[in-house]
Amino acid sequence: MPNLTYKEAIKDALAEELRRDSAVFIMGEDIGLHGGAFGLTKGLFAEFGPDRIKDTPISESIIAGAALGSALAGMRPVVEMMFGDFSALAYDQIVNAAAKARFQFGGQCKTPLVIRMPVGALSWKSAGVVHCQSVDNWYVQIPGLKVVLPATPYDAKGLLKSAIRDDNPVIFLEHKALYEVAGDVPDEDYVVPLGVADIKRSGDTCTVVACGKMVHFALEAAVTLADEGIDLEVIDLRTLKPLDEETVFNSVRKTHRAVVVHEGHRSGGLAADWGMRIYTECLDWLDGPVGWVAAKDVPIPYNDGLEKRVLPQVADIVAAVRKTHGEA
Amino acid sequence: MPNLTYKEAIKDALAEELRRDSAVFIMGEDIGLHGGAFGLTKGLFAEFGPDRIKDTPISESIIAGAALGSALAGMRPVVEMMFGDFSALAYDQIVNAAAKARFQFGGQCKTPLVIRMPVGALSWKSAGVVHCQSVDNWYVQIPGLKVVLPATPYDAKGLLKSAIRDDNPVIFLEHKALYEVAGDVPDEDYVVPLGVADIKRSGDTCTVVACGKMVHFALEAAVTLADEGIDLEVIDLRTLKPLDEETVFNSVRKTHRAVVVHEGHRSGGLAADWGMRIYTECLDWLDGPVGWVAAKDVPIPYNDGLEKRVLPQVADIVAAVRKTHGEA
Amino acid sequence: MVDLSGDLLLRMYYTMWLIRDFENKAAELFMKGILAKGGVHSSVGQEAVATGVGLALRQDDWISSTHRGHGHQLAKGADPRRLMAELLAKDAGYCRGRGGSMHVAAFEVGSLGAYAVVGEGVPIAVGAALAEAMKGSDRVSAPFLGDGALGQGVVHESFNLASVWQLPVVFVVERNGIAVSTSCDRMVAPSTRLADLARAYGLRYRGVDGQDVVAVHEAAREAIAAARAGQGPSLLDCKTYRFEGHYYGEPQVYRSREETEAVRRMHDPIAHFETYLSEHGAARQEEMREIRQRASETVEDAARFAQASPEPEPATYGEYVYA
Amino acid sequence: MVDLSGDLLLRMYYTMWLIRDFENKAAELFMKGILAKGGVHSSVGQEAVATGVGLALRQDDWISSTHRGHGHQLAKGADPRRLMAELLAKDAGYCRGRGGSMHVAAFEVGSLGAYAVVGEGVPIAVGAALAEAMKGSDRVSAPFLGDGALGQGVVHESFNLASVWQLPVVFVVERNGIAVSTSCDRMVAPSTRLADLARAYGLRYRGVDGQDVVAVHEAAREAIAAARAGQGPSLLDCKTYRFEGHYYGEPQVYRSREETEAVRRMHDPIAHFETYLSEHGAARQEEMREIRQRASETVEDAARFAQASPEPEPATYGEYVYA
Ligand SMILES: Cc1ncc(C[n+]2csc(CCOP(=O)(O)OP(=O)(O)O)c2C)c(N)n1
Ligand SMILES: Cc1ncc(C[n+]2csc(CCOP(=O)(O)OP(=O)(O)O)c2C)c(N)n1
Ligand SMILES: [Mg+2]
Ligand SMILES: [Mg+2]
Repeated sequence: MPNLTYKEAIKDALAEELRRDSAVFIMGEDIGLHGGAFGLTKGLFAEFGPDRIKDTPISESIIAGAALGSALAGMRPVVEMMFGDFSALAYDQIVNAAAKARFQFGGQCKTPLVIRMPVGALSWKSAGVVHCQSVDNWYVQIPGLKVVLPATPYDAKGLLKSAIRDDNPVIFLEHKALYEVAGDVPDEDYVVPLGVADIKRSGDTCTVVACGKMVHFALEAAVTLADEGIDLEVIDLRTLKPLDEETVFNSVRKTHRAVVVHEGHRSGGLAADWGMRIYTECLDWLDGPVGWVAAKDVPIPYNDGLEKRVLPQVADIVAAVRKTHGEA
Repeated sequence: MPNLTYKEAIKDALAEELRRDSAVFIMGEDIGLHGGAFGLTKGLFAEFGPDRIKDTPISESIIAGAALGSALAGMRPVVEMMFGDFSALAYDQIVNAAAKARFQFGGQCKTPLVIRMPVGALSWKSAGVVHCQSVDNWYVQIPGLKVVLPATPYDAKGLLKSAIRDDNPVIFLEHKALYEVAGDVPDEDYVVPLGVADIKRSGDTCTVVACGKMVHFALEAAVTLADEGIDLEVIDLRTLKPLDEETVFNSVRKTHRAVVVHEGHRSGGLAADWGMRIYTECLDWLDGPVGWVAAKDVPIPYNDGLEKRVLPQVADIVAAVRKTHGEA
Repeated sequence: MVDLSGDLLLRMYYTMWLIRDFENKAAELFMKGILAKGGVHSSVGQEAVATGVGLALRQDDWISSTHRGHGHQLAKGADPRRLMAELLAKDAGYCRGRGGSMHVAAFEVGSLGAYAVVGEGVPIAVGAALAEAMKGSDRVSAPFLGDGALGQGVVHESFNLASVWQLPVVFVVERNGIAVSTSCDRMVAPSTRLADLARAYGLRYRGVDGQDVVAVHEAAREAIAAARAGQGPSLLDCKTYRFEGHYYGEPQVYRSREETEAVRRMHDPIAHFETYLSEHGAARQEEMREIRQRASETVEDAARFAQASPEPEPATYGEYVYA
Repeated sequence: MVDLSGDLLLRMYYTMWLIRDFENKAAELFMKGILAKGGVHSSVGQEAVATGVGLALRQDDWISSTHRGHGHQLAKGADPRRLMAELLAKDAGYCRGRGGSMHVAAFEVGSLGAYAVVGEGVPIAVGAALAEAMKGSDRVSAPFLGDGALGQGVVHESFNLASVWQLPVVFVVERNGIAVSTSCDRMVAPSTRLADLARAYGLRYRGVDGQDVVAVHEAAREAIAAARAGQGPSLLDCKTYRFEGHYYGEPQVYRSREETEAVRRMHDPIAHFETYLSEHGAARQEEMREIRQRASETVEDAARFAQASPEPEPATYGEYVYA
């Protein structure tokens, strides 16, 4: 199986879907010849040309709105937002228009629309407060949207294909810090279904629920903790909405312990949502409190020393897991 | 003490702050002679004139952005968004600019800015999917913002005065269904501090944590449940950020049971956040699972029969409380 | 000048009455508390814009509409029964009671829907035009927007995208001079300088008397033909008048009753068109009476149908969230 | 034509070199990995716009800036040490390392800050102008924006509000023809028709050669004087050139090296100004050399200062979230 980076896997998914279905096209800023801010569309312009790889003006709102309109009229647009943070400019079109269109029109239409957004912090090359946010819960809380965040090249490709083939608006988050991470990706056409979590590491003393970069941090924590006899089960949610609760609950019912980890801010964030679900469904199985690891309620600083204190680190996961075992 | 409606209390707070401080002004759509979509500024135009009660074009983004700019230059703007839902158009200015300004500039400036937004469903006169949302967690999850939602006329007036005097961006939510609710409001100048919850009903067998209209639903539920010997303690959070956790935790440590109730959608919503906090801090005090009452993950329908099924009702709170007592 | 067949003129006449009767019926139901749902915005006074544009479009062309959109839907060919049923939040409504007046769509006749958020439907119509251009069809897309909507940035973004991509869009500005209580002349600088704005964006511009259905229709035909021929987008600036308050029952503190009365008297698009029809010998009095009667009966039937229709089944609340 | 004192001309010359040296120093530190933080965008080639406008403003006037804003800050009088320290994310930086290049502000000299989100700073400057108008001061506000930013709806909303409220704003468009890799001429219809756009909004318009600091300055003085006198907002359309890639190290697949070289050769605002100074006998060669030397030393000093400065204390991460 070829070894590809997360970035290459995404690009391949785009290319294959563009080839497979003439209704698929991409629009976004500097995605043509330039290949996108992170190079995700590099080469696509040469193969598919300006009609299907559409450079846009810097107008996030019309980008999202026009994509939605084209979806209502039968196309399958894939939008690239240069940074997830900038989708704030398109928030109305995404949450008030796209998310609700099918519902408010009583099922008259479908909205096959994917909005790709790089999210999360880079640390080694930070760009500050509006280039590093985890915007997951700007969207998870909105009925009608699906939200995806892959952690590996395999999942990235398979999930993106599912997203493009889905008839709903899908917010497809890509973690910037994972773009260069490599992994095995099959040559054959495959999809990873939306709404199905994946156990990235099997273990039986504590479940860690995470997504994106935090999955890798959890796997690192697992290595540290293995020496202490703590055997982590790491669940990569992959799709943040609809959520695969069953995989989480089954794991917790097996391990009797859980830590929820999310890169977003603690208040109003997704870690709390996952934790509350675990408590609600698995209270009687739990042998300790659910650990809660999230970013502090502080904007993400430009300075990386400060940034490290704001965002969850491997050590925070390790500490939280220990605490579920009654250790200080 | 005069008996005022929530709406009158808000208007009085605006008028008194406009009189007290010449830096305070109001801007928004149709707030002048017309008096605002819900009549909240009626009469202010006559007293303060067009310079301080500023009608704007239908441009939510520049409204928020210009308010922010004026705050940075020394004014104390109060913005009226016609509906909370429309603040989606100003999302970038609010979450990427206003919320972060003081932080990103390393404390060089203050941002005394209030954005008032009517939120929530009316039921008896629904306006559908983009006029009824609880947008609380569009903002609670953003560091740098404060978020307030009063449930009574007394709190509305006192909290709005605090918000206007605060040097941070405050999202001041007003529940449309409460505008005509009356209550005692002192004549004298008073404030209700931000960040302090209020026990709206003392009780000792179960704590209900709520805000806005749900406080009233919880109080109704308390009447029903009293007959069953269940004595609810109803906590009105009043400020959703920063959250007064201590009042909640102290209550739960006393009652040993809790139900969290929020009008927003279940996924990624604030009820989960509150529930997770209670579990995290009070696990050993709990005699039963924390009840979780929230809107379904469905947009708010125009038809009110459907709407009732989507939004939390008194009966849902009653049922959740009974469940914390081990009853089906 | 385009040639307007007698049949077309009569269809215009019918459509204008259909819209007016529909609006007045909705007002009546609203006042009686039968249509006690949400804000309902009357387009009475603006019938010529909806009609002139609507009848210039093919059924497979697209429109997007606004909070004041009943006329747009009817002129595009929507079923009055299903439209009225939607206003009454009934299961037989176009949106099965989920959307209501401000969110009604009729995809079967090319309506991408009304959008309650001011300006929100404009980019969506641009997107539909993009889709048609990409598919190589000759369908065009006509977003309706108020002059207040010119305050929304996304409308400007829409003008730009339609222009630089040369999309088959006809932007129809219903310039009634007002937004709720606010004078657009005073609060929306470009609303009275739309020719300059169009020039800045490279949009074809036509300013017309929006009370003159024939003028609107001719300008729309021209703009639509250009769009269909791949000659790019146009902006149609239709000066019109809102006869009623912003919504049914809105008190109108910002204008006097006399002012409103004068507007109704001087700028009635139907009266204007009746004169035209007589002067051009296009319809006899009796014919007009019959058409008017037919419109009125259609609306009565729609109201009866809608009132008799059942509410959506509460248990179905979760439908249509996802496809 | 305004009268430019010799002293002012020399300050302009100094400021242009200060900006250029500062940018090149930042590039050097960036390439060495010392300034290994975030995207840093060089304004080399655009010095005349920042300088011409900056020196026309009073210190208590406001500016808001963009991702390409070092020049704006310097021309407004910001301390090069604290600016460079901010680029290096140091505690002595204007924002104590929290903001960085794309979020640097200098309130002490009237900078409301750089805003990394394209167009985001424009409404904020309009708001500052509103504040000054309400306070009855005579301060004006000058938002800088790129031509790409004309794609953002909020910029259009800003034009409108400044116009209908007649606020003391001077919109300064740095029309370098490009946005990252994208030609604004092709992608932003109004960017080449700004006079029409200004007319649509009722903004006073002046188009100038942005490589000619004297022309920029004169136009800015006029616009600022009008704003200060309560005569409302202006749009300054400054045709300029971006000499470097979008950010340091950006590969520039969209233009050839020859093209860039030609632009540098033909449109260098400093070379242009040197000719002007000589021709007008405003500065001797030696004087110019001295000034240049002083600018260079200031930048070296700033770089040394910034590099020697400590990082912010990690434990202070929670500061400044709330006032
Ligand atoms: C973004 C947004 N802001 C405010 C409103 C409230 N509102 C509904 S209609 C309207 C006026 C619209 O004016 P215009 O576009 O001229 O249309 P008209 O009512 O004249 O048909 C306003 C402010 C809204 N629906 N959406
Ligand atoms: C809203 C938003 N979209 C995209 C970006 C990424 N971006 C940064 S600078 C830039 C180009 C801006 O072009 P222009 O306004 O012409 O300024 P210039 O770079 O030419 O100085 C883009 C697209 C951004 N920062 N903000
Ligand atoms: Mg109007
Ligand atoms: Mg540019």
